[in-house]
Amino acid sequence: MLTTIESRDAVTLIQIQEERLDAHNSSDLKGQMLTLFEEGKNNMVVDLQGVRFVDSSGLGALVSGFKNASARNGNLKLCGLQPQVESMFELTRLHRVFEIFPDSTQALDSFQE
Amino acid sequence: MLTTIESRDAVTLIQIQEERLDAHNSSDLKGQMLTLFEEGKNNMVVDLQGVRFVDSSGLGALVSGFKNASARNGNLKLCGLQPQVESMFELTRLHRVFEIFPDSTQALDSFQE
Amino acid sequence: MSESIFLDIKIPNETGYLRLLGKIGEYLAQSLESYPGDREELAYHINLVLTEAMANAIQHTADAKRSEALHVTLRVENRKLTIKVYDQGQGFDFSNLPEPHPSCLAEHGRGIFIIKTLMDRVSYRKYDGGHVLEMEKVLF
Amino acid sequence: MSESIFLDIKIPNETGYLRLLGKIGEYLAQSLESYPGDREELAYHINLVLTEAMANAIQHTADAKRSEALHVTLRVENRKLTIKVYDQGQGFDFSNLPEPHPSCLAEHGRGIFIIKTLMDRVSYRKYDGGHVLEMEKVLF
Ligand SMILES: Nc1ncnc2c1ncn2[C@@H]1O[C@H](COP(=O)(O)OP(=O)(O)O)[C@@H](O)[C@H]1O
Ligand SMILES: Nc1ncnc2c1ncn2[C@@H]1O[C@H](COP(=O)(O)OP(=O)(O)O)[C@@H](O)[C@H]1O
Repeated sequence: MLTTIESRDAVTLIQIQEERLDAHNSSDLKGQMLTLFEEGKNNMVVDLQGVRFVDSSGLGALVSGFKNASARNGNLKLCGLQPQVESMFELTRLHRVFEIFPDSTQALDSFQE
Repeated sequence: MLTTIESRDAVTLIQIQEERLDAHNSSDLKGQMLTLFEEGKNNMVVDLQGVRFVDSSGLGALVSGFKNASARNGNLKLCGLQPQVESMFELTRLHRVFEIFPDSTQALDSFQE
Repeated sequence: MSESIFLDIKIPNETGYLRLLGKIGEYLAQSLESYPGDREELAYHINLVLTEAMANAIQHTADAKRSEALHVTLRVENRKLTIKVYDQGQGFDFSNLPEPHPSCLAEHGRGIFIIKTLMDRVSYRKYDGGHVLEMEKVLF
Repeated sequence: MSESIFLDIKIPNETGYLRLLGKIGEYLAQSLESYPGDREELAYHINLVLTEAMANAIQHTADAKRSEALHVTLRVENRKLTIKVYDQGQGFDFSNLPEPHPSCLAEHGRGIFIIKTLMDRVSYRKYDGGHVLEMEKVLF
């Protein structure tokens, strides 16, 4: 799972550099997020700009990250959802669980408020 | 076969708007070129910029146009070859038959000389 | 009648091949010129249900069968697309699976729900020592 | 051993399906992670030889067989890709086909030459009332 990980103030930005987020690589993403939690990084933005396809295990990895962040009094927010990816969140009603932003700037800024 | 056909002075520019030029649509291209020859348009540039894939029947259609143009004291030149398409001309040695230009401006200009 | 297509596919029982099969399903859907709906959306959905069904089949393969191929078929006939994904596991109670709750934060349990939502008919039954998940999409 | 893939495909005997099969071949090649060469080039070549072989099979189908499916198989095994394209025509003399002359301006006659150039082994033989063109590419 190719990702770019950057810190901006107290927020970590994870950009996913894979076209597909599926049962083949979702556990790797979960692992990368766990490492960040263990380093005390409890506020995250996951940028899905480059992702064209997500399956239920990809959604599961994001839910796992969200629960971990919440349990540590942090938050995990999403941005950059392509239309087909967005429709997956609607289908599974997960768009009501996550805070979702158009782009990473807006998602990062939202932590300042 | 989707094409854009424009006249520039005495030269006709045919831009092929298909990703594939193969046995499914090459006879259509041949037909479109024949119509132009019948209208007395004997100088042509075929712009392959948008074409990612060409098979032997696509090459055959271009050879047919070249022969028709030559027989009428005209010429048929090519431009915009993508690397994979160019390699097909080399494989079949047809790069020695056609005058090939990087883009349509240069191909059209070559008729002025 | 003329738009009749049949693909019979055997690949290694590994998640690394989900993409290849998903893409094949996607292209198959994109080539269905007589489909009156949104072909790009259909293509995404076929990619997705194939991925979900194969991921389940791979995950639940009995250890003794792990080196055997994963078997998938796709058929277009009489304006209907039928996908079959065969597994070699212990099976599960397909009809009594709980639906995921809207506000549920479970990490698992959305795959079959997605398949049932996107396809017109889905069944699961014993087949030849394993099982087959059969999914149908009406194309008109 | 593990990278063993088998696709058995039946499509309508029409040039409109060349693209679908070409794309499937392309994706199959792109997914061959153990191939040490240029995978994008391999993908183009597989797309191409499939297109050439299927176009010939379609063109030379006997009239009485026109409504039957076109049959193609792709197999990856022991680091070798084998493609078979079945035709239902009168066949031709594969070994004595003239090579196209470099300066030749013929409109036809480059398909088999391309296949022979790009693949490692090509054969053509009778099979079950028709013929099969078998093309092999070594993957290491
Ligand atoms: N092919 C299968 N073989 C055995 N059990 C399966 C299979 N497919 C699904 N299941 C069972 O159904 C449950 C729900 O599957 P699914 O909705 O895909 O969610 P998930 O796979 O994320 O748990 C699984 O947890 C598993 O118990
Ligand atoms: N499947 C086939 N059945 C019968 N004849 C064939 C078949 N494939 C090729 N041929 C013969 O071989 C010749 C050369 O084929 P090819 O190199 O593909 O060029 P083209 O198809 O452009 O003529 C064809 O003209 C045809 O006579």
